[in-house]
Amino acid sequence: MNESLLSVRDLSVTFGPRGRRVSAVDGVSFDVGAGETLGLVGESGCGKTTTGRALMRIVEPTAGTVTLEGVDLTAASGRALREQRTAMQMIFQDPISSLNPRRRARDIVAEPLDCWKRATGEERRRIVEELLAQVGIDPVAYGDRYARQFSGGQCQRISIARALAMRPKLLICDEVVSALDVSVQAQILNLLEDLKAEYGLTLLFIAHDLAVVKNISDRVAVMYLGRLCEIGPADTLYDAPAHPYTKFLLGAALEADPEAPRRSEVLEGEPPSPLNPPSGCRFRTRCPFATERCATETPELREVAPGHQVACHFPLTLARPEGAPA
Amino acid sequence: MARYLARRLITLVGIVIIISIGAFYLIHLLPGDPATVILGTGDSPQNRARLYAQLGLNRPVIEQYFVWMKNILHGNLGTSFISQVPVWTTIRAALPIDLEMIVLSQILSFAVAVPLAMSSAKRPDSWLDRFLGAFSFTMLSIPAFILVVVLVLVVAIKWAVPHTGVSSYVPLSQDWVTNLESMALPSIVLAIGSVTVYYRVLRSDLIATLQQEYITLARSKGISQRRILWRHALRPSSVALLGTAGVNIGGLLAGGFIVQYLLDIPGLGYTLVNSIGLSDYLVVQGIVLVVSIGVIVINFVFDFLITLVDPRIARE
Amino acid sequence: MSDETLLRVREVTTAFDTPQGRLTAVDGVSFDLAAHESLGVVGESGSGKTVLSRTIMGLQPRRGVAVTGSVRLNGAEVVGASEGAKRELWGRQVAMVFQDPMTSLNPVVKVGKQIDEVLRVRLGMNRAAARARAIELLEMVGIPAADSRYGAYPHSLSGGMRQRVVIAIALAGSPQLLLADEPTTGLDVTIQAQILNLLDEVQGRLGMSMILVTHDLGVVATRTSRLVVMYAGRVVETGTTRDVFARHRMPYTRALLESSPKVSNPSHTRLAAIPGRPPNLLDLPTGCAFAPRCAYATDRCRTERPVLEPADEPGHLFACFNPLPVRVGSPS
Amino acid sequence: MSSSLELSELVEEATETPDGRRLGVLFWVCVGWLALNLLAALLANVLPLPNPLTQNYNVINAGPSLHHLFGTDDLGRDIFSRVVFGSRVSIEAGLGSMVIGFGVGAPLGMLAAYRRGRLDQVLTVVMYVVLAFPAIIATIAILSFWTPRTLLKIVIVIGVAAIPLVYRVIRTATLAVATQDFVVAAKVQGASDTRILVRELLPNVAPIAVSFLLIGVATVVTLEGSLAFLGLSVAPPTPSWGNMINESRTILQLNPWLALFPAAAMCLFLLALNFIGDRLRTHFDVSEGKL
Repeated sequence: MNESLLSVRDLSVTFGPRGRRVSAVDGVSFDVGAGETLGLVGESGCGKTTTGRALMRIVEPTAGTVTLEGVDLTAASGRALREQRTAMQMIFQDPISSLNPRRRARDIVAEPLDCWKRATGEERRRIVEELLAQVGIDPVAYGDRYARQFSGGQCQRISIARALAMRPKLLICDEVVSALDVSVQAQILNLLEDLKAEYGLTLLFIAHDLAVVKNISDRVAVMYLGRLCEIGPADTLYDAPAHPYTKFLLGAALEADPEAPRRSEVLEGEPPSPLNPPSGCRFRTRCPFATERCATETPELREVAPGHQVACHFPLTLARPEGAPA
Repeated sequence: MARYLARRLITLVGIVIIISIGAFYLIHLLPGDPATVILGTGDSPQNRARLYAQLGLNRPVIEQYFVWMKNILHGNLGTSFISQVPVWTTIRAALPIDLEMIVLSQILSFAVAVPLAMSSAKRPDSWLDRFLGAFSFTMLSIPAFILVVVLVLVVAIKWAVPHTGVSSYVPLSQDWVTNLESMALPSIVLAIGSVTVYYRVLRSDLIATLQQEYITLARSKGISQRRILWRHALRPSSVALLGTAGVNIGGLLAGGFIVQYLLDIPGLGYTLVNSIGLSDYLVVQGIVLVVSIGVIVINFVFDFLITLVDPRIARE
Repeated sequence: MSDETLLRVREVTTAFDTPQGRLTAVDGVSFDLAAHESLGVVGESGSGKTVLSRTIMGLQPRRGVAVTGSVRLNGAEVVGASEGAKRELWGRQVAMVFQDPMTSLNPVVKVGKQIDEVLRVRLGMNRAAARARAIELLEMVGIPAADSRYGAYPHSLSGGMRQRVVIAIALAGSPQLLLADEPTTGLDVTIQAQILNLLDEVQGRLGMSMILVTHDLGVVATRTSRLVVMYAGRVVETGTTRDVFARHRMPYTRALLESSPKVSNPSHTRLAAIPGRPPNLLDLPTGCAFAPRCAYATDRCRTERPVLEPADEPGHLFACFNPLPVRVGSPS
Repeated sequence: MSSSLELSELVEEATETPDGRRLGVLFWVCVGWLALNLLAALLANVLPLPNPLTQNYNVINAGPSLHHLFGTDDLGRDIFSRVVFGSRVSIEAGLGSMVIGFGVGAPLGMLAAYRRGRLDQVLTVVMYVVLAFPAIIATIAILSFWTPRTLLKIVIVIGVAAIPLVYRVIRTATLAVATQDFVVAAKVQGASDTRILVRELLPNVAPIAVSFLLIGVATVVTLEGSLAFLGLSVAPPTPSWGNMINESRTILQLNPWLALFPAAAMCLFLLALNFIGDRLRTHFDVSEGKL
């Protein structure tokens, strides 16, 4: 792995009043190397979105540290915090609600520049037009349109342009393509890959769609009920999942191929309530391999292969005989 | 549900206490000596002495409040220094008239507004809907006092309907025919105001509800449109209606004075206006307190009705 | 028409009157559906797939809609039928599973009562029998503790559970045709798999026909025998699921297949994105609606509208002037 | 999604400007009428109108004529002039109290909805309690004993009573906007709270505020009229619509013009306010719902 740009240690977020406290994120740690894309995948309510927001401190973490290039982001406040935030940027799930409907595309993209008085007049105009052109929005024809006049895909492009205006080091993409049609989704994914190369970006790509996450990520982290289950290189993790949850998740993914085997192993039941999570391993209530130990002892992330960590007492890869097909 | 109600009940009590402080403290907010304000035209040395004894005006304000509160809890709102009648007696005579007026007008309003809103929502933009929309909008912009003036002119004078005065007012228990005759006009005036509001609120919510997916699902079961409207659409659409009705009925209790005053109905509002004219402070204070508490209780009742209609609300 | 044919759709066109003009959401769609068969209808937003499913049921809004053509369900014509006549079909012959389980259940009615309604109003059961049957249905769709869930309000159930309830409502009248409109779109992958398996299982068990409407080719790949691919309100390709996946001739079908990422592909596989955006139904081009986004479009495509013509395989049709050559092997 | 909702989506997808809906001719007629009223009230002193207080016993209870457009009252005063001057009381009371209500309630409502947390909790509880106190009764009680009565006092009492109502409406409206992603996006770019309130929230809340303000003015005009009936508004002989209608009651059959013109002026004024407010609300609500 490259030198890590972002380092997250024991990040926890809890919501709600006493007695009804929800532990949305519980002791999550990971690193993102400079120039790499980390995919964060999981089902709804697993805490992936909260993790992304806690990194930017839109949601205040209750514990843990977030370090970007050696600077502790959890310590800053006020103007310092606002200034630090510009090194990270975020793109959201709902492209329409991400843009203020009463502002023009041009001004939306210029907003970060105006905020920090980075550019004015001719320079501001040049930067904005360059950014818009780069994300595939013709600045001359569309620059003066209001946000509400754009389609979902176009809105997402404008959001990306806005996020790039401050030349951030890290881009957090939170379900950025899940509201889009397949054809538009592919356009945005390709655009992100291109911009990543051009700007030397580091990406944290949060999504529920396994195929999308694999497509864009170098490494993938899987979350379940507020905790990390497994983290590893995308191809290895998909070929040989070590955590039973990852295996079931992949088994449930639908392949657009009529010849694909119809996987019969379906994960039964539904995730338990985060209000009252199970003791020990949080997946144990639905895990067919769970034992006594899983209920009493919380599994920590440990390495099963170089760069591949899993939080399970009985990882699947170790249980298999050497050389078995993945 | 029980927890939600208990919480609401606690807030209710809290607000009543705060209101009682407000009603009590009103006198100290007004410029001038409280004794002069209270006695108004009934000023005399004896009255002054009695007032000081009754309220302990020379004692600290906080103590005065507790004396006052203690009296109220014993059903003693004081005795008017102008009419020499206990305030509670005056209020007890007037309150049933307000209640009757409100009950009559509300029965009438719901009976008219709900079917009208349904027929409008069934076919939005139909001629009926457009007509009702324009009509309700016009009625909404006519203040009650103008409506009363016009109605009195048309009904009471042109059609020679007996125009009962305060002196000829007969309680319901004595002679219900005469009573209803005199209550018809004020109830209709209040109902007209309520119908326009209820119709508009329910219509727009019904239209929104009828576009919901669960209505399409209900249709896809093959049940009749009538059943869909009454069983599936009305209940989820009536949350705002009930909220509005709670506020509106409270408003009728507090704002019915204009109709009562113009039509000579001796309810609370009429008494209030008269007492203001006589500067009978204790009666005004008593009515303010009773009406305030009434408004809060009505709101509480309607909040409760809303939780019955929509089980999701009590959960939040 | 063979007696095996349950549903016969011919030249169905659904147009809406909007303030901006006439919007043709479904344009001349024809297909047949045999008893016990499952058919997938695939398309992106604006392709008319949802409007088509509602037109088949006759469930469109009462005003501002013009439907022409013919939809025959078990011989009964749906297009132009009175609301009363359609009501006879709804619930008993055809039932629907809706897209969003969060909004398709009445929030103020207990879930048991919502199932009861079909049984009591349509099947004339008494209260006790309806209750017993409703609990049976809840068990059948895999709801644990069905007895106590009978009295639950929808808001206390998860999305997956609600969708099971919606399926139970649809099954209550033992329909012959089940229309599932994006039944798993808002659900998590593991729950999606559960619901799709459930639909599959009840369809087989009750011998129903099913139309599965979706934007996701993964949903229909292994669960339908035939496919209809729609674009801008028209059918652009149809055939057996295998033929459409492996031997598609219409460039849009290929684009749809290749633009969605696959779990089996290595990471950073470049996606074949379709340029442009889904068509504007109020302002469709004169020729092929896909022509502005198509790499193979010629002048003819831009002026003349292609009609469905047969491919080599039986039942496989496509609408394209410049069809793709048949590739050997599967597309992946 | 129901068919009709899906339809609106299709239409939106198909048309580049969903906001292209028109406000309609009637809307602009109402705006014009309102403008005319305001202008007349503003210029009443400059316009060639007879003095509204001058009594002329030669022409009492006269019907409309070229000389007296709306006729005269029982003291021979020109009704047209009194209607025009009387509008000042209504307009001043309506606008004045809304200036107080919005001046205090709107910023607090926006701040509470944006900041949330403790500030929001405290403010909302305080406003809830004030709101529970029936405003009409409180207004009457205070005005009846706070003598001598002036328009300023009426404006202050009604204005203060309006604060919690305005607070609640603005808070709800802001809340709907403040939870949108574009506000989070602004935060992420490092925008300051002031900048977010002014640049992102205000433009989206303002249309709702304006429509509510107009309906608020209409409510206050009605309330002021009611107060006049109780003798709690400005004292005669100063003309106000409420005073004029009240005075006319005793001689209604003798001179119906006396009631008709101020009543018509008031109703049309209210109708215009309500119509504009309502139209603006539906106009913006729809696009707000699509945010």
